[in-house]
Amino acid sequence: MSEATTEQEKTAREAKPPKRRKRRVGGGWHIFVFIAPAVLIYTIFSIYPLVESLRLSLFDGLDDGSAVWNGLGNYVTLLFNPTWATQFWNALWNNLILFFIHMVVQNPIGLLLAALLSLAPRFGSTYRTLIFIPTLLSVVVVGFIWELILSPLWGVSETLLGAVGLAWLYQPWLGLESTALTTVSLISVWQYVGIPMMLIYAALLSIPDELIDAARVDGLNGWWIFWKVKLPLILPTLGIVAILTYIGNFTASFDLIYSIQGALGAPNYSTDVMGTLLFRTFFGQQLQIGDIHMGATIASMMFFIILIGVTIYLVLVQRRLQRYEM
Amino acid sequence: MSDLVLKDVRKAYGEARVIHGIDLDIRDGEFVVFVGPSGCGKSTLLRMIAGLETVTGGDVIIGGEKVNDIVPADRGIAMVFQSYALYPHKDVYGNMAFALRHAGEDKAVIDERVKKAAEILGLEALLKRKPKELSGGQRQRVAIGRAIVRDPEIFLFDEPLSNLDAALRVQMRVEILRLHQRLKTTMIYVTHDQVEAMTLADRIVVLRDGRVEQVGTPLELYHHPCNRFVAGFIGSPKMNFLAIDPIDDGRRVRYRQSAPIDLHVKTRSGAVPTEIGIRPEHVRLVEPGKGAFDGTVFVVERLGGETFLHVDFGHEEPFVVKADGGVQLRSGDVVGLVFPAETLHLFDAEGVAFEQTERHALLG
Amino acid sequence: MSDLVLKDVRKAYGEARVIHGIDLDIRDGEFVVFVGPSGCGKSTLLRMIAGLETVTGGDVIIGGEKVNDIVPADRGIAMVFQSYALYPHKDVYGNMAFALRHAGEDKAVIDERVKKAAEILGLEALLKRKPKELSGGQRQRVAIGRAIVRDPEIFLFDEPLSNLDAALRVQMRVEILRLHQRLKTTMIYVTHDQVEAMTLADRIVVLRDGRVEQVGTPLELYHHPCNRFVAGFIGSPKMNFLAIDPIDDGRRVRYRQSAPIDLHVKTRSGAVPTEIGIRPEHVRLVEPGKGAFDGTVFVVERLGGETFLHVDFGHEEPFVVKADGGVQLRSGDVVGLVFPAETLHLFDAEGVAFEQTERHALLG
Amino acid sequence: QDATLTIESWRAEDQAIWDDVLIPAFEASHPGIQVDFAPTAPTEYNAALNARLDGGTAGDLIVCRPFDGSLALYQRGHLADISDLDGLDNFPDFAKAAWQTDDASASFCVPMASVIHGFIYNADAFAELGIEEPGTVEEFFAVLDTIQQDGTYTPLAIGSADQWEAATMAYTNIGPTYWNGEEGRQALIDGSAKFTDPQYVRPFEVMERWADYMGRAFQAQGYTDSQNLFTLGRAAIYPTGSWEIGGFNDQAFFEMGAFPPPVEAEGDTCYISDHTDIGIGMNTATDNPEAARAFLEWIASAEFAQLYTNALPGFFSLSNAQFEVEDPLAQEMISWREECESTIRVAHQILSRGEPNTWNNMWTVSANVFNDAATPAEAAAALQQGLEAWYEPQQN
Amino acid sequence: MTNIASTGRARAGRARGLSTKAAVHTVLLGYTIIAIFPVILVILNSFKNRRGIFSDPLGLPRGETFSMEGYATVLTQGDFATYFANSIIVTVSALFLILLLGAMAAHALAEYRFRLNTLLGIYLILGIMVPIRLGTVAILELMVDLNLVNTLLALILVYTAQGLPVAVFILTEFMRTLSRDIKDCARVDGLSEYRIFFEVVVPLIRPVLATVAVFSMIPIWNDLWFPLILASGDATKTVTLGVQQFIGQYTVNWSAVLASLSIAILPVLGLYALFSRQLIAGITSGAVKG
Ligand SMILES: Nc1ncnc2c1ncn2[C@@H]1O[C@H](COP(=O)(O)OP(=O)(O)OP(=O)(O)O)[C@@H](O)[C@H]1O
Ligand SMILES: Nc1ncnc2c1ncn2[C@@H]1O[C@H](COP(=O)(O)OP(=O)(O)OP(=O)(O)O)[C@@H](O)[C@H]1O
Ligand SMILES: [Mg+2]
Ligand SMILES: [Mg+2]
Repeated sequence: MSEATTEQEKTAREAKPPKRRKRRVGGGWHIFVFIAPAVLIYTIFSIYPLVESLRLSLFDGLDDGSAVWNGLGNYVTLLFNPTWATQFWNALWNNLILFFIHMVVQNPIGLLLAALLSLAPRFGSTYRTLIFIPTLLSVVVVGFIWELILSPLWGVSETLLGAVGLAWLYQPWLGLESTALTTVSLISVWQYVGIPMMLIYAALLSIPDELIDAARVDGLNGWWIFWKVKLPLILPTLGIVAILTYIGNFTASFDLIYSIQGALGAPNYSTDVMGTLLFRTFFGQQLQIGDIHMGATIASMMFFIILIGVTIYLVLVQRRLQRYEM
Repeated sequence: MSDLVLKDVRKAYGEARVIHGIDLDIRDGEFVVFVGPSGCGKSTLLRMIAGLETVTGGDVIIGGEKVNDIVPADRGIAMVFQSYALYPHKDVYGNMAFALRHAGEDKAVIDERVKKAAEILGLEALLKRKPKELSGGQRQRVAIGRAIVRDPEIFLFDEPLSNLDAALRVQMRVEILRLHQRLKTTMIYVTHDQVEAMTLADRIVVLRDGRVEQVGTPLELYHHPCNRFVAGFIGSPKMNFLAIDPIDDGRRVRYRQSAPIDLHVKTRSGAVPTEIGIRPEHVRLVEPGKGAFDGTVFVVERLGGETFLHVDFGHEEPFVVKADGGVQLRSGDVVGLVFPAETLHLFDAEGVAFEQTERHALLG
Repeated sequence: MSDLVLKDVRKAYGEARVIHGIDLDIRDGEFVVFVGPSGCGKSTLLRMIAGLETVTGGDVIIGGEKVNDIVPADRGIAMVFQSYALYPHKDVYGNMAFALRHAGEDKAVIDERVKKAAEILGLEALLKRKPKELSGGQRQRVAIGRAIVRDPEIFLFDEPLSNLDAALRVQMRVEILRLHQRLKTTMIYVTHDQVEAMTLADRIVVLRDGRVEQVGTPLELYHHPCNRFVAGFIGSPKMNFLAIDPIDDGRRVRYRQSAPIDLHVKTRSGAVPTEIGIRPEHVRLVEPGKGAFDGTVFVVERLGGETFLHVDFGHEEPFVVKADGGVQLRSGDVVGLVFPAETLHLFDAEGVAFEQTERHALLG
Repeated sequence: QDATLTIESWRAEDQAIWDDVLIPAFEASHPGIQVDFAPTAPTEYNAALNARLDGGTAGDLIVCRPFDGSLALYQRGHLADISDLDGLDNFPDFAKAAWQTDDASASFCVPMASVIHGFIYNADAFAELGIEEPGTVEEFFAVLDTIQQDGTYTPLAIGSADQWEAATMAYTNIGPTYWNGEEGRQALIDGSAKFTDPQYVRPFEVMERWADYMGRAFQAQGYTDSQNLFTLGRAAIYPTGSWEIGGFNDQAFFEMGAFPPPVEAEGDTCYISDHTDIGIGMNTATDNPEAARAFLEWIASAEFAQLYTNALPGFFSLSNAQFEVEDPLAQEMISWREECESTIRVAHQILSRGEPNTWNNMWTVSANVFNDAATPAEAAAALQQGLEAWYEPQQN
Repeated sequence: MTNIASTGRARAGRARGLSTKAAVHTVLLGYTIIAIFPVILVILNSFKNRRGIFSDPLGLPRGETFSMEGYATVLTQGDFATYFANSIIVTVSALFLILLLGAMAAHALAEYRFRLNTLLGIYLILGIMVPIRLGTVAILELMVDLNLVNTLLALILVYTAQGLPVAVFILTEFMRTLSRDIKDCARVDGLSEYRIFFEVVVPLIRPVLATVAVFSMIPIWNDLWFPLILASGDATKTVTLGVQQFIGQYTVNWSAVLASLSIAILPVLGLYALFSRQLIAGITSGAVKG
C-alpha cells in the first residue's frame, strides 16, 4: 500500500460516472402491500362471513326462510326462556368444567413432560415426536379408537386394567352421566397435550444455564430449582397456554365431543358444550330444523364469553406475569 | 482454613479431553486469577472447583477434605457469573436471601446478613428493585452480594465484569479489590482482561489448552515470563517479538546486519536464543541513526496521557512503542529505536525463555 | 466531493424529542467520531445521516445536495453495524456482493471489487464460509468489507467493535485506521470507547442529551475540554475533580486549608472557578509533606508498564494517580501529591471551563 | 336432451346399489339423462344440505327425511311442489302424508321406502336354548330370562350410548302397542292425550325392565357395538328395524328370525312402527327440472319399487304396486303389515316442530330410562313438559 | 457456616442422580406408551377384518383375523390417490399462503410504525375467537359468486383465512425480536422494502415459519366440514372426506375406515417431520414471547 495506489484509488473514485437519478423515499405503499393481502383474504373469507352470521342473531326467522328484525330478542330468549337458558347454562358450565380439567390435567402433564424433556435425556426428540403424534390425528380416529378402548364389549380397558389387577375399577365411563364429561376431557387431553408440552419445553430451553448453575451453588436440587427458579420464569408462557386452552376449549372441543358423544352431548346432555349446542341449533339435528338466528345468537354469546375471558386475562393476569429478560 | 488444592485434575467430555491434569495450590485468603485464551478451560476448571462439573480424574481438595463428590452448595463456595445470573423474578433482597432461605436459615439472621452485604456494596436503597430495574453495575453488585451473604470460604468469579462497559469495569474492579481486602476470603477469578488480571491477582495462573503454563505474581509474569506464550499474553499492548541471529554461542545476538547486542542471560546447554521480545514501554526512541534500527512511524495513537506509535522497520510485524502523551512525532516520521539490553526477553526455538541475570533490578 | 453538513437537525419520536438541533460540518475525507453517554442520540444521528430515520427538522446535506428525502442506498453512504448484521444465509462472498448484485452491477466488476476488498481485509481464504463459521473479528471484517465494496463516499460505523473482545478490538481499531488512511473516505464513527475515539478521530464530537457539547481534535478535547462534562468524559482513567475555594477573585484557589495555588487563566466576568480537575497522569508524587496534600495509598493497581494508585486524602472521592510501572509504593503508604498548575483544569459553578493561558505549551 | 342429475342423500352405504343397480336401470330407459348419487355422511347431512341449498350448490334431487325436516325445506322454497307428478297416485295416503303440507294440499317428495320396527333374533341360539318367538310381553321377558340364565348370550343387544336407539328401537318400537298406534299418535297431536297418560308411560316401564337384560355396561355401548355384538353371535335378540337386514345378511353367520313387538295379552291387536323414512324430491333450483321430474316419475314406478326393495332388503317400497320381496327376513317383516296395525314414529309429525324438540327429548329421556337416570314417570313428564312449552293444543 | 457434607451423603447424592435418570425415562416412556398405544391399536386393527377387530382388538393380526381387505377397499373404491393429492395440494397451498401472507402482515405490523398498527393487529387476531364454520353459508354464497365451488381453491382460500390469525399472532411477536440492524443494512444496500422482506427477513424466520406450519397444518389436514360444503365433488374430495364414504347411516366399514385413516396419518407425519427439525428453535423465539 504505497501512496501511489491510494492516490490512484482516490482519483478513480472521483472519476466515477455520475450516479443515476437518486430515488426518494416512497410513501407508505409498501406497508399497504404487505398487509393488504392478508387483511383482504381474512376479511373476505373469515370476518365478512362471520359478521354476516352473527348479524343474524338480531333477526328472527320466519317459516319461509325470510327474517325480521328482532333486536336483542334472541338474546333475551337464550338467557331467559327456560328451554334455552337451561341448555345454554348447562353447556357453558360443561365448557368451564372442560376448561378446568384441561387446566389441571393437560397443562400440568404438558409441564411435567416438558420439564423432563428439558433435562435433555437420551432419545428426547424421539419422545417428543411420539408424544406429539396424537395431536396430528383426526378426531375420527381419536373417537373411534377411544370408544373401542373404553367400550365395555371389547374389553380393551378391562384387559389393560386387569393386567395391573384393577379390573374391578372398570366402568362404562363414556356412558355414565357422572363420568362422561371427564372422560371426554381426558381423551382431549390425551390428544392435545403435545401443544402445551412443546410451548413449555421451548420456554424452558430459553432459561439460561448460568441461572440454573447459580441455583445449584445456592444449594437447590433439581426439584427445587424447578419450583423456585424455572417455574416462575415460565409463568408468562403458562399464561399463554392457559388462554389458548380457554379459547380452544370453546372452539376446538366441539369436534371431539360431536364425534364421540353426538350432537346432543349424551348421556342426558352431560357432555353438551357450547359447540354442540351451537352446531345443532345452527345447522339442525334430525327433526330439529336449523335455526340460524338462535345459532348466531349462541355464537355471539360464545364470542363475548371468549372475549371477556381474554380481556380478563390480558388486564388482570398478563400484566402481573411479567416477562423476564433472561 | 480453606486452602484449595487441585491434584492432577482432569476433565474430558466424552472423547474430548479438555483439562489435562492440573496441579494447583491456593492458600487461604489468596486472590488467584486464571487467564488464558478463549477455550483453554478456565471456566471448566472453575466449574469443577464449584462442583458444577464432575471431575474426570484427580482430586479437588478444599480445607483438606476431598470434595469431588460433594454437591456445590456444601463446598463452602460462592460463585459470581458473567451474565450475573440473577433470579429475574426476585427482587434484590430476594436474590440475596435466596440461598439462605432455602437452607432454612433464621429470618433474623438472613435479614442481618443481607443488610450487611447490601451495605458493603452500597445496595441499601435498591433492595426492593427487580433485576431488570437495575443498571449493569448494580446487577453485578447484586450478584456479588448474593455470594457474600453465603459467607463462603472461597469466592469464584467467572468473567464477572465482561458484560459491563469500560468505565464501570474500572469501578467494579476496584470494588472487588476492596472487597477482598475487607473479607480476606480466598478468591478465584477468571478473566480475559489484562488489566483485571494484573491489578487484582496475588497470583496469576496462565492456562493454555487445559494445561498450566505459568503461575506467579503479576509482576513475576510481567518480568519473568517463562515462555513466549506467557510473554505475549501478559502485558498490553503486547510484547514485540523479533527473530534474531545468535552469535558467540548465544551470549550475544544480532538482528539482520545490526551491531551485536550484549546479553545477560543464564545460558542453558543445548539452547540458543533465536528470538527477542521487548515490551512497548521499554523501547526507547532516539534520533534516526542513533539507535539499533531506524523505522518509520505509520500510525500514531494518541490517548492523551500516552501515545502508541506503530513503527515499521521492515520487520514482518510493525513494532508498537509506547511514548509520552506529548510526543511530537507524526505519521511518516523516521525514528531510531533503542532496545535496552536489560529489558530484553530471550526465547529459544521452542519458545522457552532464558533467565536474565540483570532483570531483578527492575522488580518493584 | 462529499462534505457532510448537518443544519439544525432535529429528531422527535412523537412527543419525545431526542435530537435538539445539531449543526455540524464534516469535510471530505475526515474521520469524525461521535461519543457521548448511552442514550444521548449518537445512533439516532447516525441513522438520520444514513437515511434510516426521517429527519424531523433541519437538513442533511451531502456533497452540497440536500438528501433529507433520498433513500439510504442513494446517499453514497455505507454503514457498519454493531451486531455485524451479516446475512446469515449467505456466505462471505455473497454478503459482500449483495448490494452490488442488487444494483445490477456487472459480474466481473463485482468479482473484482469483492476480491479487492477481501484482500484489503485479509478475507481471501474465507470467501466461501457462512457467517456462523466465522470468528467475531472475521465477522466484523466481513461487515466492513461489505461496506467497502460499495465504494461509498461516507462510511458510517455504529459501535462496530463493541461486540469484540479486547485484543481483537485493538487489532481491528488499527485496521480501521489503516483503512481510512488508504481509502481517504469520510468516516463517521460512533463509539463508547475512549481509546477508539482518541486514536481514530480527526475530530471528536461529544454529544449529550441530543446536543453537541464540544467538537475538536482528540488532543483539543483532552487538553481543552470546554466544560466539566467533556473533561470527565474524555480520558481514562478519568480526570480527578476537587472542589476548591477561589481566592483573590479567582486568580488563585485553595483546597481546604492548603496553600493558595497560582492559576494562569483567562478570567471571565462574573465567574469564579469553584472546582479544579487534574488528570491522573499529571499528578506528581513526592515525599509526604512536600506536596500540596498528603494522602494514603489504599489500592495499588500494577499493570506492569504503569501503575494506578488510588490515593485517599479525605476528599469525597479518592484520587487516581498514574505512576510508573516500577513505582515502589504499597497499599497503606503515605504520599505527597503535587498538582502542577499548568495542568490544572478549572471550572465554574456551572461546570464551564476557564481557558488556561499556559496550556498551549502542552500541546503536541 | 343431455342432463346430469345429482342426488343428495345421507345413505352413504347405498352407493354401490345406486351405482350398480338403480342408476343403470334408469339410464337404460332414459337415454340422455345421467344420474350421480352423491351421499353425505348422515351426521352431517342436514347441515351440509342446508348450507348447500342456501348457497345454491345442492344437487338436483334431494333425498327427503320424513315430515317436518322436509316440510321446512319446502316452505323455504327449496323443494319443488310435485303434487301434479303422475306417479304419485301409486302411493297410499299415509305414505304421501310424510311429505305433504299439513293440509295435504301440496306434495314435495315421492315416497321411497319405509322401515318396519321389530326384533331380529339369532335363530340358532333360540334353537339351541329351545325357545320360541315370544308373542306377549310376559313371554318376551320369559325368553329373556331363559337366555340370561343360560349365560352364553347377552339377551338384548342394545345400548344407550348413542341415545337414538333407545328412542327409535325401544320406545317407538314397542310404544304403539300401548297407545294403539295411530290413535295414540293423533291424540297427542290434537291435544286430547298427554305423554303423562299411562299408555305413554307404560312403554318406559317395559324399557326399564329391559335394562337388566342388556349387555353389561350398556351405558357406553354404542349402536355399532350392538350391531357387532349381535352379528358376532354374542347376543340373542336385537331390537331394531328392517334396515339392518341387508347388513346383517352379509355379516351374521347364523340363521336369523324376526318377531314384531309383543302384545300385552294374547290376542290383542299388534301394532308395528312402519315408519315412512325416505322420500325424494326435487330441488327448485335445479337446472334440469324436466329430467328431474322424469327421474321422480321413475321412482314412483313399480319397476323402482321392485328393484329398490330387493336391492335394499328392509327398505320397503311404499308403492301400491305389487312387488316381490325375495329376502326371507324381509318377507317376514313386511308380512306384519297384514297382521298388525301400522303407525309411524310418534314424535315425527308436527310434535317436533318447536323448541325443545320432542324427538331430541325422546332420545335423551329414553336413554335416561335405560340408564336409570329417570323413572318412567319422570321421563314421560319431561316429554310432556317439553311439548307443552310450545305446542298450543297441549297447553290447556 | 460451611458444613461440608460427609462423603456418605454425597454418594447417596450420586445414586440419586442415577435413579433420577431412571425416573425421568420411566415417566417419559410411560407417557409415550400412553400416547402411541392407541395409535398402534389403530394401525394394528387396520390389518384385521371386522371380526378380528371386535373379537380381539388387542390381538395381533393372525391367520383368520388378518386381512388387507380394508386397504383393498380403500385402494379400489373411490379414487384415493386423487383424494391424497387433493389433501396435499390444499394443505400445502394453504400453508404456503398462510405463511407468506401471515409473515408479510406480521412484518408490516412489527417493522413499521403507522397509524392503524395496533388496531389492525387486534383485528387480525379476532378470528381466533369464533369458529369460522359459522360463516359457512356466507362463504358458500361467496364461492358460488366467485364460481369456485368444487374447486380446491375455495378450500385453500378458506383455510388461509382461518389460519392467518394464529400465524400473524405468533409471527408478529417473533418479528419484533428480529435484529433491526440487518434490515437497515439491507436498506443501505439499496434493497426495496419488498426485497428486504423476501431476501433478509424470510430466511431469518424460517424456524418460526416451521412452527406456524405445524400448528396450522393439523386443523387443515383433518378438516371435514369445508371439503363437504365447498368441494365434495369426486375430483376435489380430500382424504378426510373420502374416509367418510365408509361411514354409513347404519353400517360402518371399520376395516376400510381404519385402513384409510392409517394411510392418512402418513402425509401429516411426513410434513411434521419436515418442519419439526426447525420446530424447537422456532417456538423458542416465537410463540413464547407473547
Ligand atoms: N459440554 C461440553 N462438551 C464438550 N466440550 C466442551 C463442553 N464444555 C466446554 N467444552 C470445551 O472445553 C473447552 C474449554 O471450555 P471452557 O468453557 O472452559 O473455556 P474457557 O477457557 O472458559 O473459554 P472462554 O474464555 O471462551 O470462556 C473448550 O474447547 C470447549 O469447547
Ligand atoms: N423508536 C424510538 N422511539 C422513541 N424513542 C427512541 C426511539 N429510538 C431511540 N429513542 C430514544 O432516543 C434516544 C437516543 O437513542 P440512541 O439510540 O440514538 O442513543 P445512543 O446514543 O446510540 O445510545 P447507545 O450508546 O446506548 O447506543 C434514547 O433516549 C432513546 O430512548
Ligand atoms: Mg469461560
Ligand atoms: Mg447506539
